[in-house]
Parts: sequence; C-alpha cells; structure tokens
Amino acid sequence: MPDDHSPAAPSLFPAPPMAEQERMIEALLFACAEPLTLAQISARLPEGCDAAEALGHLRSRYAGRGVVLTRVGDGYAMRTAPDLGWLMQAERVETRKLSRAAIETLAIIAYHQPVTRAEIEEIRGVAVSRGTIDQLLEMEWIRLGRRRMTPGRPVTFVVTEGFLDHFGLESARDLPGLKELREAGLLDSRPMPGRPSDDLQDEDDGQIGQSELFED
Amino acid sequence: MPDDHSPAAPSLFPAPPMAEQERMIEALLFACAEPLTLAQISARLPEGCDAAEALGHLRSRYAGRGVVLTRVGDGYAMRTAPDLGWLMQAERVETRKLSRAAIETLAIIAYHQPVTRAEIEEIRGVAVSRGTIDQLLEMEWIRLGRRRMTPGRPVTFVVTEGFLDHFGLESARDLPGLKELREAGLLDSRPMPGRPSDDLQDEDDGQIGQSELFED
Amino acid sequence: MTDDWDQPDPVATRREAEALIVDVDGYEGPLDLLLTLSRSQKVDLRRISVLDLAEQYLGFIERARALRIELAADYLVMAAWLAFLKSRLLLPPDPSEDGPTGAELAAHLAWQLERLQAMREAAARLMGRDQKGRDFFARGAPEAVAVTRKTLFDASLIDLMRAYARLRTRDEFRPYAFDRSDIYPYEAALARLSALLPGMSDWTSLQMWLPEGWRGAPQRQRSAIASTFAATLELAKQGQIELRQSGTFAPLQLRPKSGS
Repeated sequence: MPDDHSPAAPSLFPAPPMAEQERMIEALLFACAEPLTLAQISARLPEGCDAAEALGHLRSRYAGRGVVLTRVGDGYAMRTAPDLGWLMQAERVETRKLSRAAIETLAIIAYHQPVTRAEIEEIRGVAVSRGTIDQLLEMEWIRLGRRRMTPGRPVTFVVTEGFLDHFGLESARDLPGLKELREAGLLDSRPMPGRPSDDLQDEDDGQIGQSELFED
Repeated sequence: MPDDHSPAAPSLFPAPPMAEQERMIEALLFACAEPLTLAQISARLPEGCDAAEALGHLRSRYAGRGVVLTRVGDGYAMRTAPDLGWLMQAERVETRKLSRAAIETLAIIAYHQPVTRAEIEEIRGVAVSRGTIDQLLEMEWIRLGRRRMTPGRPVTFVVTEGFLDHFGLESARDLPGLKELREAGLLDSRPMPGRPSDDLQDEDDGQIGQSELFED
Repeated sequence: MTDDWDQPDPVATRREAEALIVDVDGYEGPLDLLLTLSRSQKVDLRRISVLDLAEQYLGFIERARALRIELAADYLVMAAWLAFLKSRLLLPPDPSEDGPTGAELAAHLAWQLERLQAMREAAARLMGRDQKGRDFFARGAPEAVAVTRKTLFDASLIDLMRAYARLRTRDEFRPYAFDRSDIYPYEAALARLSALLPGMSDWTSLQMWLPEGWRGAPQRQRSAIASTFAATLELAKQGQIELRQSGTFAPLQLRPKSGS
C-alpha cells in the first residue's frame, strides 16, 4: 500500500502499530510447527495490517539469535539456528532410512523437476523400483506435477514445501550447485544421437517446466 | 558478567560468552516439548555456563514480546504472551482422517468428474450416504457440476480448487492413471490366471476413460 | 604329477567368482558399472576414453560369462551396444551411412556418465545439508490454545490414490458373470417340454420343439437346441418319451411313450 493513511477499504478501527503487528506475527509463528504463508498470516491479523513489512522487522530482530525466522517456499517459520543442532540431541527424530536409490531419485526429482518416471530411469540407468516413488510421496517430499504434453501424457514429479522445509531451503532455486549443474549442461535433456522426434519434444517441454519452476 | 576468568569448576575450555549461552537456552526452550528445569538446562549446556544468569538475560530480552519466557512449575518454557491468546483461538483444530467411504467417494469424483451419484454408487458397488456427499461439500473439496442431460437431469459432482490445493495438484488430470498406479506399486493386483486379455482391456479402459474425461 | 599343482586353486577360483557375483549384484545396472569402471581412468569424466571404457566393460562381461555368472539382460544389451560403438569408433566413417557417428555416440555416453555422477554428488550434498529434526528444529510444543473446537478432516494424496487403486482392483476381481440374455435355461426347456407333451402323439423333430423367438439368431438357436436336447434326455430317462435318430447327424425325433 503506497499510503498507510488512506486504506483502500475503510476500517472501523485503525490498524495496530507496527511493533504490535510484529508481536502478533511472532506469537503466530512460534505457535505453529508448520510454515505459514503471508496470506495465512494476514488472514489472522486484524484488518489493515502489513504482514510483509512486520515480517521483515521480525526477521532482522531474530538474525543471529538461537531461533531464526526462515523462509520456506511461500511460507515462513521459526527454526532453531543450525549451528546449535548439537544441543538438541534429545529432540532428534529418527527419520526413516532412505535407500540409496530413493536418495538419488529424490535428488533427480529436485534438480530436474518436473520429471517423469521414464526420465528418472534414463538418468539412473535402471528401473525405478517399486515403492521408491511411493515412499517419497508418503513422506510428502515429492508430489505430482503437471502431466507432460508428450505421447502417453506421463505424470511428472516435483518436490514439495515439506522437502524445502526439511532441508532448510528457501526455494528449489537454492538447491546446492544448481547453477553450476545447469551451466555445465547436466540438467539438459539430450536425446541419444540419432534418436528422433518425441525426445526432442520432451526436451522442450522439460525446459519450459524448469524455467517455470526455477526462474523468477 | 561477574568474572569470566575464574569459573567455579576449572574447565579445559572456556565457557562460551554469555550472549552465546543465551542463544543456546533460547534454542533449547524453543525446541523442547516440555518445560525444562534449571538443572536440566545446565546439564545440556557446555561446562562452565551460568544457566541462571543466561535465563535472566533471555527473560528480559523477551519481556513485552509476542512470546515470553515463563516459569511453569519447576521449569521454564516459552509461551505466547497472554494478551495475544485470542490469536490462537482458531488454531484449535482437530484433524481426523476421512472415512473410507468419503475418501473412496472423493477418489471417484476426482478421477471420473463430472460424475453423478448413481455413477459413484455403481463404481463403489454400495449406496453413497447423504452425509458423505454433504461432508465433502462442506469441506469444499467437491462442488456441484453441470446437470447431466439424461432423464431426470441428475446433478453431477466435480472437485474444487480447494481440493487441488490440498492435494498439491495442478489439475485433476495430473492424477496418475490405473497403469501408472500399478507401476508405482500402488496397485498390487496381478492379472487373474487365464484372464490376461481381460486385464489388459481393463487397463486400456482406464486410459480411455481418463482421456475422454479430461480432454477438452 | 606336478601338473596338478599348477592348476589354480579351486577354492580361490570359486572365491573370485563369488566376488564377481557380489560385485554384479552391487551395481545398480550397466550405467553404474560403467561409472565405477571409469574411475580407473582417473581423469575428468569429460576427457574419458570411451573406447577404453568399452573395452573394460566388455572384458568384465567376458569374465563374468567365463565364470558362468548369470547376467541380467540389460548388462548384455549394454555389451552389445558397446561392441557396436567400439566398431564405429575403430572403423573409418562410411560416408554413405547415415546416423550418428561413433564420436557422437561416445560423447553422449560420456555425458550420461557425467550426469549420473553429478546427480550422485548432488544427492550426497543434499543429504549433507542441515536437516529438520536433526540439525535444526521446529517448535517442540506448538501451542494450540483450545477454545473453538473444529474438526478438520484430512486425507493425503497417497490415501486418495490408494482408495482409487483399491476400488479399481476390486473391479478386476469381480466374479465373472456372463451375459444371460442369449441363454435358454435347461429348466425352462424341461418345463416347456413337459407342458407340451400331452398334446403330441407322433414322432416329431426336436427342432419343432424350440420356443418362439429362439429359432432365428444362430447363437440363441444353439442355446435353445442344447437345453431342449438335455430336457429330452431327462424325459426319456424318466420314461415319458422315446427318442430316435435314423443316422449320424440325422434329425433327432421324439414322441410320447405309449402308456405314459
């Protein structure tokens, strides 16, 4: 809003002062274990609040503290500072051990998303075993993306906000080494020389998908 | 800080600075499900720390914030500031799994939309209770679609944006088909002995059904 | 004879063979094996000699075959493809032949290996990151101040997909029921024949006894003949009618048995 003094929708009460808005968001984010989006936060605040600005203040207030305000995809959450993880040994939750195949499949989905099962198999050079995709879906680290507009219209997979949250990523763009991999051409989909058409189509589609997800 | 150079118990390493001790306690109290006593906090901090003093600092740091450091019995915990309790009122939600009837009905609507009640019953093989449909309508996961141009002009059901949002789908056509469910290991059925053609036909059927439904 | 002593130790041979089995099991397919073999060249994957790599792989497959180790089909497919690639790389290119050159195919394979390697490294880096619940933590005691009680029904995508899969699976196992509209039941034929019997006196052909509407379409007629024939056998057994046939495939005739 350009002018705070003339809100678009006139309200019966003036919006609380910024310091108070900050307190409210602080309380909300502390109370929730899951990230809250800007829209969800705004919906809970009184009318006329500027959640985005208050969030900015809150974020700098917590910079360098034992608990920090982090961004997770479209949401915001409070998390303990990563350098203090050793203090919380007792709170550690043992996550299910993922097989090597599952970890590689997850990485391929994260870096190549949206990606089809056939493409995952192409990259790994082996069939994706039963239950691997199932397990990742169940952990809610991956979800279904748009169907690919190629013959057979195969389903695609993308990573979720839960994945970003788990690995402390603000967005899929922040995946480690993404830029280098892309520059090295290792995220392209190159058809085998001499193999025609539908692979090329695949490639185009894949690139559109990538740019949609990764470009801002 | 009274005297950093002569700790009570001689230690091999100097205790972390007070600001660091404060950070540690902040993280601990944030991450722990239960209130922690002074003794418990001390036991988890590195040797030579003064938990009581750090707690005092932390307490004044949070004074007047949206979250405050409070004493709970013998322990300490972070709690929402009492004046902001109203913010958490809508927080109290009890999550329950959808009944089997409801999830099956929902799945049929998602895969076959627009679909009439009679068609749902035909697929499920049992009557669909009024309550089930009402519940899904109330959750705003389904809504009424166009009336079917057949005798009686029955109403049809389709899934909503809210449904897509909840299940992380871009569109209902991204749901995996029968063949893909099987490949993903979600469908464990083997073709019945001696009926291979039938099974194949079924698979095809599923796909034809899907494309008929979703092609525009 | 000292010759015996020159023979390789059978136990050692067997051990070697077993090691190879373990190794083949340890690889996740031919591409993984190729990547492992490529490490022996100790160069950047971009500068790797695909020809050497092909030799190594083919050598590995040969050894496995010599030891009679069962190799999965995809290992053999890759061996065939590498043998083809090797010939393309070694022979001067034939200008009349179209399709990709050996160098192009080799470059693609090198790129595939590099990509797989890159994804493995990315996976390792990903798992090496700080993880929630291990290195950083969410609120341990999320507050949910109770006042308004609202029941929220929840379901996940996997629940939805499983529900649908379950429904469709049940469909596949639905007991087989055939279309009965073209079937003339035996019970009906018996009832009909018994009812008509008193009005008949002389030999009549079985065909005459078929019900209305079952004499036209071959499928319906076949069913009616079969049922009616079965019914006549039953009535003959009961002593109510007599049956006769003048020759093989001749029309079957029946009449009520005198005295019945």
